[in-house]
Amino acid sequence: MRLNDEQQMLQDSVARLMADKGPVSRLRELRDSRDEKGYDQPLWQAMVEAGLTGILVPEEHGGIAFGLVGAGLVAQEIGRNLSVTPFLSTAVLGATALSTGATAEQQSKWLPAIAEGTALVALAVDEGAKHRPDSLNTRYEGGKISGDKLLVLDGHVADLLLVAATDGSDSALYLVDPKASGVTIERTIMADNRNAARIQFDNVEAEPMADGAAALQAALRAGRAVLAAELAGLSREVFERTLGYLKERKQFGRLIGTFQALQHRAAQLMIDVTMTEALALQALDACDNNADDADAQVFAAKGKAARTALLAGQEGVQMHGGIGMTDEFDIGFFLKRARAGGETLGDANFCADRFATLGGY
Amino acid sequence: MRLNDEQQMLQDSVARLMADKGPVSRLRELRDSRDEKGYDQPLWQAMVEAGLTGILVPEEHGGIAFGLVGAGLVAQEIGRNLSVTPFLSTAVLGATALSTGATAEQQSKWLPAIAEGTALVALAVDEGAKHRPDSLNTRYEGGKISGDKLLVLDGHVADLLLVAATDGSDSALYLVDPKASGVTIERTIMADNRNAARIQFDNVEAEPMADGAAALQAALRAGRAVLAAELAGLSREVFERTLGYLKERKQFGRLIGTFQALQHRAAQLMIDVTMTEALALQALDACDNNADDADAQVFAAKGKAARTALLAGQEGVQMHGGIGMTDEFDIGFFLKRARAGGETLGDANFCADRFATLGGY
Amino acid sequence: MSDLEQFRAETREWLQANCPEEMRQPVRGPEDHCWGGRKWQFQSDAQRVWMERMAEKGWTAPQWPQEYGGGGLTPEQAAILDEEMKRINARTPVSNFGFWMLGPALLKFGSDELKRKHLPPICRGEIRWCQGYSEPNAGSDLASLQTRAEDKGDHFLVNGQKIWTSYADKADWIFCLVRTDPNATKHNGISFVLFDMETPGVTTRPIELISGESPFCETFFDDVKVEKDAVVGELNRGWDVAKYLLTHERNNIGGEPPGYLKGRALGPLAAEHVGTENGKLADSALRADIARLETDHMAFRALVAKVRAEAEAGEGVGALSAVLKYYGTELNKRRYELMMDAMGAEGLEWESERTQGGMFASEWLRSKGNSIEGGTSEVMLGIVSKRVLGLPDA
Amino acid sequence: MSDLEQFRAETREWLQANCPEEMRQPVRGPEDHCWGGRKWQFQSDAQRVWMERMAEKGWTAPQWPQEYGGGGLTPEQAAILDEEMKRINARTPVSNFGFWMLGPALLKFGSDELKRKHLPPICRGEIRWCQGYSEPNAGSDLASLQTRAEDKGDHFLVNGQKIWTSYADKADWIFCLVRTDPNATKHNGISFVLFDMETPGVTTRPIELISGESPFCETFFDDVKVEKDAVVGELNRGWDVAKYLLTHERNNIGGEPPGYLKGRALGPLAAEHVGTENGKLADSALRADIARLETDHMAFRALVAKVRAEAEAGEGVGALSAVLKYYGTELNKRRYELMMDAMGAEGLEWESERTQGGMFASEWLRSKGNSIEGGTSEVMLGIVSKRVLGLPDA
Repeated sequence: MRLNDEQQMLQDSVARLMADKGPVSRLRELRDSRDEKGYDQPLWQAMVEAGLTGILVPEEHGGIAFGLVGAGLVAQEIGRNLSVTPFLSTAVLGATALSTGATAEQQSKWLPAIAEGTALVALAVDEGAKHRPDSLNTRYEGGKISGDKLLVLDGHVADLLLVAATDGSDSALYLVDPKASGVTIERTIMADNRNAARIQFDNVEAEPMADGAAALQAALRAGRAVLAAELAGLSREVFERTLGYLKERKQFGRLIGTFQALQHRAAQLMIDVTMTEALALQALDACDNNADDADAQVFAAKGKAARTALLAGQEGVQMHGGIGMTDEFDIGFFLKRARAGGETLGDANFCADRFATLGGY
Repeated sequence: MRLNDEQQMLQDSVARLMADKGPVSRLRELRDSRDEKGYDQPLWQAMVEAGLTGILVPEEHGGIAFGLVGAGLVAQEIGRNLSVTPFLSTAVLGATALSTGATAEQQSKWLPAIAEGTALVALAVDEGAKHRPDSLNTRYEGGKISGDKLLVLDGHVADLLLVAATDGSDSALYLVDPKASGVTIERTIMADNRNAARIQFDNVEAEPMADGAAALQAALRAGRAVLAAELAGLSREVFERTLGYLKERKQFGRLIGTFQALQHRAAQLMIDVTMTEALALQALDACDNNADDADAQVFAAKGKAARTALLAGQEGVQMHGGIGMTDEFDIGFFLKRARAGGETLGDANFCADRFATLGGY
Repeated sequence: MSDLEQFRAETREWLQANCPEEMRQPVRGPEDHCWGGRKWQFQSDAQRVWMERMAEKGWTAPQWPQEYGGGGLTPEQAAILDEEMKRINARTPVSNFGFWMLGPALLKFGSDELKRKHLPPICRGEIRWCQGYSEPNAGSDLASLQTRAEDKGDHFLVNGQKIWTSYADKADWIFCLVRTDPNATKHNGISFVLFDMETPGVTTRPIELISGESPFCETFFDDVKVEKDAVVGELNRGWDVAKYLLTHERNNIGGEPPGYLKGRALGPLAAEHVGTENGKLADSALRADIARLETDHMAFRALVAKVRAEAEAGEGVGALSAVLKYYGTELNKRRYELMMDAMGAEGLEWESERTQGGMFASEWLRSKGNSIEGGTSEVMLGIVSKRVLGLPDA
Repeated sequence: MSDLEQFRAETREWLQANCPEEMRQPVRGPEDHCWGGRKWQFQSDAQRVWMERMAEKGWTAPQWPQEYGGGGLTPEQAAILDEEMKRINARTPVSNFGFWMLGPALLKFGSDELKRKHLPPICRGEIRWCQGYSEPNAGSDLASLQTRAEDKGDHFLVNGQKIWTSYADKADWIFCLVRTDPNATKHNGISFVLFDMETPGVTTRPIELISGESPFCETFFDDVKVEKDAVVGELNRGWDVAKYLLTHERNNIGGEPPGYLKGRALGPLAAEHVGTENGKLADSALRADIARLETDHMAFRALVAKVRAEAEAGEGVGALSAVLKYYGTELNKRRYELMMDAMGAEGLEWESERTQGGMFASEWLRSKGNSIEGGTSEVMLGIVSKRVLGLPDA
């Protein structure tokens, strides 16, 4: 697919915004200052003003309803800059879940708040080392939820928790107030310096959705597709920084970019990055159009993006040599995010497994 | 492990023998003449005279009992020259099975015949596309065997068939006369121009061994270990021929061996080949010493050898360019054998599966 | 009804009326392809009739100008014709290197005279062309070719040897790179010339491949007389034509496997051979490998679609064609390796009816040539690193 | 009883009597290692006692000559000591770059005077050494180093900057490559010199790695006075010493993972995190990847064993050390990637007690440096292609 004019304009303006207000140096500042919120509040405010928090919120709730391709374009630039925002948790996972499955009342309460930037939302799905959304131990029974969650992105700052639980037959999302009695939240800082949380629910009051099962599935699919775009953007950035280094670093009296073995590896990396970008956009578009193979495309895109981002991070560090190993230099941040983003909502193996099942083998 | 003097002498003499009497050109001759037996009879005779057919036959039965390391050294040279002999089927699989599990009477009848070169033996295990020795459909009941086999190496020229069958509880080997009533043999020529056969057994008289289950397991293990050595030898030969070509072929006004991308790939291939050789010998030695981890070593060796040989074949053809694609040139024979040998007695995935199971995961 | 809708309706009607039933059957293999040419033996009357009827409409080369025997269709119309043909499974009426390679070269570089002479017989399926590029000592380094065309006043005298001339033994004419100025630097002094394969001094010999097929030949030129006006484009500027065609050729690679795997999904095929457990391939490593391959293939298709969309928007493909050539062929090789993994012993039988004479192994072996012919993977990566990434030479 | 048997018996008895119980506990992490040196703070009395007792026997450097403070053991005796120590889990009493690097260099290239001066304090754990090789603009291309040592008659004056000086902030002395002849060609004119890190003009600053650790430093020399007799080997021939040590260093890489994975099998570890189905890892792709890795690792170990056996038989290792360095570090990187795959979210927690402050991610990140430090993988492959395969330069 190619971007239409509107999408192209969005991409250009988001690219400027992220480079201006959310560059990698902000991630470093937040880390070094041990920021309590753990996300870039001025940037988030700027995104609110630009309407980006409402990119998936329907217009009747104050959003701009730009579709997943739009959200993916934002995510690409987030990936390029490693901008630290609750965009994925709130504007993608939260908005998708609520607009898909919430009751009219729930929507009216929360969707405008997301668009206006007055509420942060966090999705609590994972319970163990790996993403296994189909075998949940968290139970919903008689209006109450009990269970332990981890990797709840932005969970310690959220105003609303969407908790995946099973009522014995279906897995669905339930609304939980983070301040409700029985909720214990522990902020966990991950290797990529992003926020996640471990949250325990001990017989906590929870509100069902109109269709919480659909909400869960839609949020996961949207999240994976948008993450694919973020990782594609990250990969592109690492590739370009590395290519630049190949053109400027001298060793053995010549630019290291003249070494054929590195040239071929750089070319192979560029190809992987370019394919990943194309696939991510195509998968987002397939979701927007509810294409028959949208699920397969999303699993392919997320899996491919996870592998490409990791490869880019690995090659990026290796080709930078010693300097790439230092914390002072930025490339390591990308490697860390590549792995954390690759893991989130299902790693490459998880995606391959689902992709194969959809393919009938 | 390092070779002792005796083993070193064996290797040297076998290397001379195979290069003299069993070079790749003989494989081509046999193929082009559509030889009925499909193996190199003069070479086999020379191997009989050198005692190699009895390399795994106990001395009391006229063999030289050189152990699996010895058999592996022979196989390495077979791999380097693509020599076409029933060494694997008869001297390795047949001799191991019989000396492990046959009755004294069966041993006295067949083992000297193997050593003297008067009998060829073929092992019939596989029944479908893939090697699955633990789920056999061939049945042994009331002294009779029924079932369909394929990939029976040298099956159409064998004087004795060792047939793997289940009696409902155990899988074991049984002796069957290829001329017995109910046996239908179809010679199948494989992509590597070796002989295999499809054999149907329709209620055929079969003779049990003393311990046919142990015989089957021992034969499979020995066969895999020896095949690993053959594929290591093949890989070494492909690597050396390719390295030679890199040092002689000019393109763009320079030797192609000066291109760094090819240099690095050649170095990586050499490393894989060298490791494969070391692992194959170590696994053979582990079998000879009945080491605790001999099974794991054999699965590792066969799996690694299958992958290395295929990589060598692929890189060999690619680095030779167009000429490598022609039948006139020998490199393609190695690629074909790499795949066929890799498939025989369990491919790399089969070996990895077993290796993982032995490792407890 | 818009013009295009009307064109579609008429095309559908015409195809319905004119495409013989037999030509609407799926192609079973290379033997069903109609190559055309003087030596061509039609497989059936239907094949001949279909070719002739399409040629008459100019639809054997739908987008070539009508004055040269083509259909004069716009890209949109050509796309509709293609869709309508696919709708009824209509086979390609005729095709060979004249359509794929020489035609585009002549349309871009040829004189009006050359176009008038050569394009109509191609469109009518009367002349089958082959390509004379590679030489034994000029493989990847194509421009180092040695075949010489000496200027003898009213003609050239061509001497030398070509290799990898596809189906040269079956072709009528050859388009050929020859050195017309031995003193010029490597990429200069090459011309792109055309001559009849029946010209005295031309001999050709098929090369057997490791796959058992012989689609290529060695071709020898011994004092072959070639007319002076048989040069396409400028004298000594043949490299421009060759480069254009190489890029054009690479654009045609869409990464879809040919032969047995065409239109067949690898996963379900593997399930037939390897078996399943709880609905998943019994060989779990193979399952992971196939899923990774198919994921990469989906990514590749997304890239191809993007490049095509950009090309249609006039952004040009350029060096990206090297990306497609490289990745498409490597993907294809991986696919055949996994096919062989899946088929095991059954894929390895060489001389048996079950495998149609070793079709599986043969296609697997043939795929190894994909990353060599038309520019090796190494050359493609070199082009990418220089022309796309802008990495400097040593 | 043979001499060796007797040696074994005596060694066993001595270790039993002298190795404190606390020093027989498995090492939990780098914090348990005894580095020695002037600034060293012993973790416990046991650590100090164990070091002193072993030093007294000369067994901190078992094979070094007794006259220089070593144990004077034969290789066979040293192997027995090693076995006996392993038998009771005895920890290494003390170790640092003095043992690993400077000692071997002095023994091969040093004057008797230098050996007498420097080896005994190393053996006694009194002086901790660091290595000054790399410079900001001389990474893989080590020989292009710029740090200058100017001949001032009775001393050198050293100016310049080193990077990747391991634990320079904790070391007492440095062995250092400096340029003593700026007019010589690149590999000539370099000398291998020794000086005290407390010499005026030496400053050092730790570098934080992406893993969060700071094992390396930047070290600056500003008019540092170095004695003329502090040169190891010949003046301007320091490259010979450096090359010898680089090869020596690479030999020490056996491909066994350090840290958390040391002695831990990846498969069962993955099973704990990922779970199993029918006794097999629930993530079948991961299972295949781990089996392939462990297969390669077994092959690598077989190669290491073979190289060691050949080295013991006097056949020399030479350029094969580049093979071991390359493959061992790449294997290690693959292993950590799979560990992270297996541990998923649990491996990614950075600031938590559960992960001991992000130990898993930290070790994963640290492993990326393995293929850079001590010669990059690319440099290793270059050495292999040139010196083992004999491939020519462009």
